[in-house]
Amino acid sequence: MGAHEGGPPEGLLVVGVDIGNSTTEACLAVVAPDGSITYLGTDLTRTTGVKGTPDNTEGALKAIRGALARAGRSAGQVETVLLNEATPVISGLAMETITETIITESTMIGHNPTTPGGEGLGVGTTRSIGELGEQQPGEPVVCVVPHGWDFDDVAATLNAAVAAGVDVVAAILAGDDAVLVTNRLTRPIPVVDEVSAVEKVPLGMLAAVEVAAPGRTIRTLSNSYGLATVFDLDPVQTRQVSPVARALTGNRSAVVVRTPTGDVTDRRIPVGELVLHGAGKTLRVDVDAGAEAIMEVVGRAQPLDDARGEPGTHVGGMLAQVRDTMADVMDVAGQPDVPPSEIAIRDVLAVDTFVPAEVRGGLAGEVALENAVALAAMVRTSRSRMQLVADLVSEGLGAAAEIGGVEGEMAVGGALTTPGVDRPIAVLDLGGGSTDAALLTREGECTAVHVAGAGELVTKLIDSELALGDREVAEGVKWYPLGKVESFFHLRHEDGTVEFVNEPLPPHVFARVVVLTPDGPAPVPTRHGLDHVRRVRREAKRRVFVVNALRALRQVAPGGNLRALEFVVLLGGSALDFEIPDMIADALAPHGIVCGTGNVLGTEGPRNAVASGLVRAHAALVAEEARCRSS
Amino acid sequence: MSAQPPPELTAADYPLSINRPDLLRTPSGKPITALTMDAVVSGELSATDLRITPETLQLQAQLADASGRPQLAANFRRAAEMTAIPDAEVLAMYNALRPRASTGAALEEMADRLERTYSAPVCAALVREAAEVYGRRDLLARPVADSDQ
Amino acid sequence: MTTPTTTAPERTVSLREVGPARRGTRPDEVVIALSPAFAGHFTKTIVDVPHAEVLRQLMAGIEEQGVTARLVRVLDTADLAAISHTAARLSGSGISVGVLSRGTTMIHQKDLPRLSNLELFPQSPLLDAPVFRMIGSNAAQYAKGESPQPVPTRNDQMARPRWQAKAALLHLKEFDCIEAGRGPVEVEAVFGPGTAG
Amino acid sequence: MTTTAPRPTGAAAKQSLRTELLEARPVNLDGFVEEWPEKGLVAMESEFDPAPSVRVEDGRIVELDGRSRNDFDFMDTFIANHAIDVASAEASMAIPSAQIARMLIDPGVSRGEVLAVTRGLTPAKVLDVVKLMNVVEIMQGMQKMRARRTPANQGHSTSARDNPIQVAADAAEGALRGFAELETTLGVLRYAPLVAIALQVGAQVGRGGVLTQCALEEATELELGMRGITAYAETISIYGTESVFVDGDDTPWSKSFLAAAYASRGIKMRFTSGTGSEVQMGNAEGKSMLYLEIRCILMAKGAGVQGLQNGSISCIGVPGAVPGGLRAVAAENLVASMVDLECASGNDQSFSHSAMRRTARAMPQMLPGTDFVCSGYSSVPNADNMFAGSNFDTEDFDDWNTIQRDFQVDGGLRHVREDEILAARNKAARALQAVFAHLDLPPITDDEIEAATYANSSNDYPLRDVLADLKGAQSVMDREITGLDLVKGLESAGFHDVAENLLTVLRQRVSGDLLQTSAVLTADFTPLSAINDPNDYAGPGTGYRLQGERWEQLKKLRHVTSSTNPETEVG
Repeated sequence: MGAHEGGPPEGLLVVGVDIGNSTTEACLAVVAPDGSITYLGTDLTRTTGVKGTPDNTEGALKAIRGALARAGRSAGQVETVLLNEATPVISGLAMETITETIITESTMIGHNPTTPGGEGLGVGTTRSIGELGEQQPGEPVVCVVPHGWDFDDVAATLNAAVAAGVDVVAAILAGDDAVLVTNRLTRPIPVVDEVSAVEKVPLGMLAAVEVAAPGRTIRTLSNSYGLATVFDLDPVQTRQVSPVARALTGNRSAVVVRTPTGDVTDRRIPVGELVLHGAGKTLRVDVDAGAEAIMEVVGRAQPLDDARGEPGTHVGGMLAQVRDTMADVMDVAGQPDVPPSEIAIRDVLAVDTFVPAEVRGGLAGEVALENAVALAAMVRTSRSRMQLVADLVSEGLGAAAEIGGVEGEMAVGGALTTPGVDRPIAVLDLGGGSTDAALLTREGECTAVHVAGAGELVTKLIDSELALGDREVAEGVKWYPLGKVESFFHLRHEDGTVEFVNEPLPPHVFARVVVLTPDGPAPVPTRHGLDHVRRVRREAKRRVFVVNALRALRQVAPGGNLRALEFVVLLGGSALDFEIPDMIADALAPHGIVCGTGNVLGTEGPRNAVASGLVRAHAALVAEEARCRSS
Repeated sequence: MSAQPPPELTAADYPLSINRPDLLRTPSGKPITALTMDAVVSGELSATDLRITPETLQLQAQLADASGRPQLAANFRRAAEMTAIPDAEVLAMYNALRPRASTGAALEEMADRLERTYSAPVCAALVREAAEVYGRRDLLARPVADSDQ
Repeated sequence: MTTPTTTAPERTVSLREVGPARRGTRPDEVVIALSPAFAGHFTKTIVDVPHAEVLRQLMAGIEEQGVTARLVRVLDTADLAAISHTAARLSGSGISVGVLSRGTTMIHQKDLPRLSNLELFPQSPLLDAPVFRMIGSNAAQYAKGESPQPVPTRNDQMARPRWQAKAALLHLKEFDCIEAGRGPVEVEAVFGPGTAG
Repeated sequence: MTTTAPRPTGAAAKQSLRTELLEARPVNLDGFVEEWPEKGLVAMESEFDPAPSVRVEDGRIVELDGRSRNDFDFMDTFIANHAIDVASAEASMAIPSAQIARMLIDPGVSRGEVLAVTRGLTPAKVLDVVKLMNVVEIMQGMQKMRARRTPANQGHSTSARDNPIQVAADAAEGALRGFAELETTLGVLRYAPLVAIALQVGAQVGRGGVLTQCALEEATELELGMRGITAYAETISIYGTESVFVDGDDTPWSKSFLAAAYASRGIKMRFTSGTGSEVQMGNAEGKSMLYLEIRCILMAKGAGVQGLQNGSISCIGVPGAVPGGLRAVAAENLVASMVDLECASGNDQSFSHSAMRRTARAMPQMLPGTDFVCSGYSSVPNADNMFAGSNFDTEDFDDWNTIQRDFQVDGGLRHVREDEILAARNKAARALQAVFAHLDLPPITDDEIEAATYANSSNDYPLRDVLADLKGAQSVMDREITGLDLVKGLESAGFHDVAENLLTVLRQRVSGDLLQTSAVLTADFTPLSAINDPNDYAGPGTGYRLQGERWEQLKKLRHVTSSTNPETEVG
């Protein structure tokens, strides 16, 4: 890599150190008197403490020592350690569910059991199976079977009633017995089962039970006019039941009971206001208005000075906590307190999502996909403690340490070492908590922004939309491609290709949707198919990273015009993702932008940009001085 | 002091760490008294310094013999031989001794290797004895491994 | 609501041999394999769940999923893994459920090593009728290529003092019923009284 | 205490009120079975056990308990080749069993004199001897034959959530209360490196020199030991019949090789066996539980392993259900001691619903004293015990201490004042916090330290980020972290005393002193084993006596009314 073959390069040993939100990276190099650089090695470790605080010292020293050890150099030989000026960034996440589905008077059963029985539509009066014996022939009956009845007994009882002339047209069962019962009936009827709260089904009411053939969906009860026909409704009543029809759309089976005031409603839950200060204005928006409305208001309050949420709501709590955490980490003994006014929410990203939730008033654990808003927020302060970190590093290493440059500028400088790029160049650092952008114009001017929302928000969206309830699994879904284990000897990848294996796959992945981790397939505990999981994963990435890439680049682009950018280099952990770089590149392509994952120094991939940028900036100064001396 | 021939120990020498630290060395030849906190902090010690040496195991075998425990002493002598075998190979050899894991020839090969590569005749004898018993009790690997029926 | 007619007499079952067990060809079948003493020397599990009920619920779980159940009895071993694996290799779908007299149950698949399994329910004292139903249902779902959630296994630290010795005793008795050298036989379940009329 | 439903009461017959009351007693939730000697479902008195015999030709045992060498199974072969002293075998076997039994209880016969006889005995002869002894005689024998003079105890420190902070805090408390060894295991095995580190750090905070182990499959357990993250190993199982041994995928030779492997890395190790395991697995070959266990004990002896964990262990429900079962369990502990092995004597698994039976079960070990009275007293609540529950747990601490005081017996534990316990728990959590930070492992928060200080069970701790912890655990293995790294982390964070304690424990593996029979480390880091602390019991007034400073310690309880001022309590 260096020009000095055959002997140790001459010049001074410098280390660039980038303290990022999650990783600390070091770049070790020799800078010759003429400013030429020989790179000796890099290292990477986890950042200790919040970026920009004295706790960073430990991680910084570790990365420096790691790079020295790899290059076989000792701390005593180091001339200068160069640190980035990093502003502390803390991000937070919250989610508010903003809709709720309620069934009143046990009007409807629409939980879609996997194995209903029989086929067709049956309309009659609801009667308990225990009372069938007293039932007079003639009137059509929908039989309701409580818990504790054995399937053989149910079938025998129904057959006996039919034989006695009772017109049993359908049945509603508590247990998972529908196929078992219909297989034993002399006269086939539609049967809906697994109605866990069957004792709440109103008796003596007119009810309709519909079951479609396997692979089909119901036609009558999901159609408002079908309901009107079945229950003989007038136009006013038909209007009232239309939410019921909508709620049943797509089901293979359903029950509708006609009760005096039964209803299905989709209620909006007020979850309080978000108050945004910025651009000299104070704007308010209801969180339950949804992401689009929130982002529209955020846009009007740019640049954002601060945001607050309603106390007692998730969003309010999250915003307050992010602020408090920042205040805590900035509170260093012997240093002046940071005024609260400097600790403010500087960006908010709202994303529409949905949360599978049990329906209130449901009889069978019906689940509705309720609307929700996920919010990421970021607090940043201009007050950094990096000089303190530099002093501590200097003390710990026994070498001089200084602030060598500002993060964004250095990142751009490092990114410029990617083969094939030139000014104007923008970098996008895709991190865990925030997405950062910086632009270096042809003229050498640099601007940088941080926007809220990155990898952690993606994980949260995947976790809640797939109802995984397990962050580890959600992380796996985010990071690795999917597959379906079709036998012990083959699995189908998400692109449809089949891979055969020689060693049988482990039993716990048999027949499951899996993520293909480097350690082998790991099961995703979900009832959803591979395609659904894939869609959720890609949508989550799109809604966070593609949206944020555009948002951040617009903020640094001259005049907000993306066409003014030429090269965009992706950096950071999520730039290693197997699909995010392509998704961002696709979104930027229409603007005439070349976009790709960085390859810092031609070897480091999207890593080490800031650390090597620091070395480059330092070398430029050395070269400048050399020129001054010689002239 | 050079460690040959090993001294004749009696039960009164136990514990060696207290009564005879002069006899104890680490695999890199440091005296046990060199295992200090300062040495740890300065990075002079590596994990191998905390391993037991074959010489020390032979001393403990003497103590076991002196206190009437010949089987324990034999175990220590096998262990002394094994200090030379890398961790992974020790586990591999253990696995090879499981029932129906190795053919008679494979066990004989292992015994040879113990003798020739690691100068471990006592361990080799144990393996040969196992091979003989496994042969008699149908515990050698079968030519065609079919666990189906 | 009225209460169900729980006073129906307890169902019984006997197994009628219909010939040597054959390899199935239907991909929509699950083979249930019964141990030597199941519904013969013994009539109920370690916690007195009648074998008739174990079998009915396993079969019902399979039928409810639209899959067919076929029954075999394994005579030459009382080892659950061996019983289950034998059955898996007879099953047209490759899926089997093996059951010991004391209730211990396993779902197996033909391509797995014998000592492995898809789901194992080792704590026989904690298996009741609803669990057997779920086991049947899961086995059928595997046969259909679906991904059932594994049946939740339960644990009870105090099962040891109560059941460990009885389990050993039942195991020994089952061993006594082994007929060495006899291959698996196809059986038909003949259920006795109990169905309300 | 149990989720097991009460027995269904028969429908029809009318019962007396007293019977109803008796039916409701916890003891009736336990299971009991009749014997079936033909199948080995019998404790120790079976006509199907072989008669003792031995025949030596050309310095080789050619007949053992009625079987000639050609018919030996591998247990017979191994025992004949390695366990029995050929030179003295025929002479020892000629001594009538009753006389050997009397030697065991006769204070006038020293432990050494008994060992000179027992080293030549066959399994059937050993059985024949102990069959003559009632439980009081067995206890009397144990009092003399225990290898180490000073009795001790072992604790289990585990967490239902595998929470390392809990394990560290409970290990510190356990060490402070007196456990000389602490053992852990996992729910999620991948957590092992972090939990093993936590156990080691916590133990050295509570009392320097406590030895720790982490029960895992052989490869990982050995690796953690070799790295100095754990100090000893115990879960190396052996069985009394060839078929069950093979079912467990091992042989006496593979296990002997493994025993030497541990010693070659300077790691203390004992085997594990127990009555009931063979019949539980259906292959007792028609022999009594105790006969098969005696074969295990002699196999362990032959392998040259220094000690054995026995006392039925995880199969306690089997001997516990047959007549005379607990007498057999007491006898198996005695046999381990009378062939000169360290005995970690069970009492370590949930055994009974009845508190009275649980206590009684421990008396044959607690009263005479064994090398480790419990090979796992749960020093966490049983709900957190990942060994499926122990016979005693944290709720029983005060009862145990009171029984020690009542009988003036040393069961290895003591009452510790609340302030000392809180200080140790807090320090253990902080020390672990420092080690985690030093090793770049997922951070431990101050909230977690506060929780650890005052917690009872895993439910009292904030939830950990399991994903991050598991990644950290993997990195401990990948980065080849060793005990030395723990020492460095403790030292650099200012926990000098804890660092020194751990370094001293690590130094012990260079000396090999802990490899000798029944070795433990005292609070001043003296290795104490059967060599320098041999059991010298020779009747009343001799041997280990609970007296002096230790007795003063054990007189303390949570509440003792002061005799000088009865309005106050001493403590």
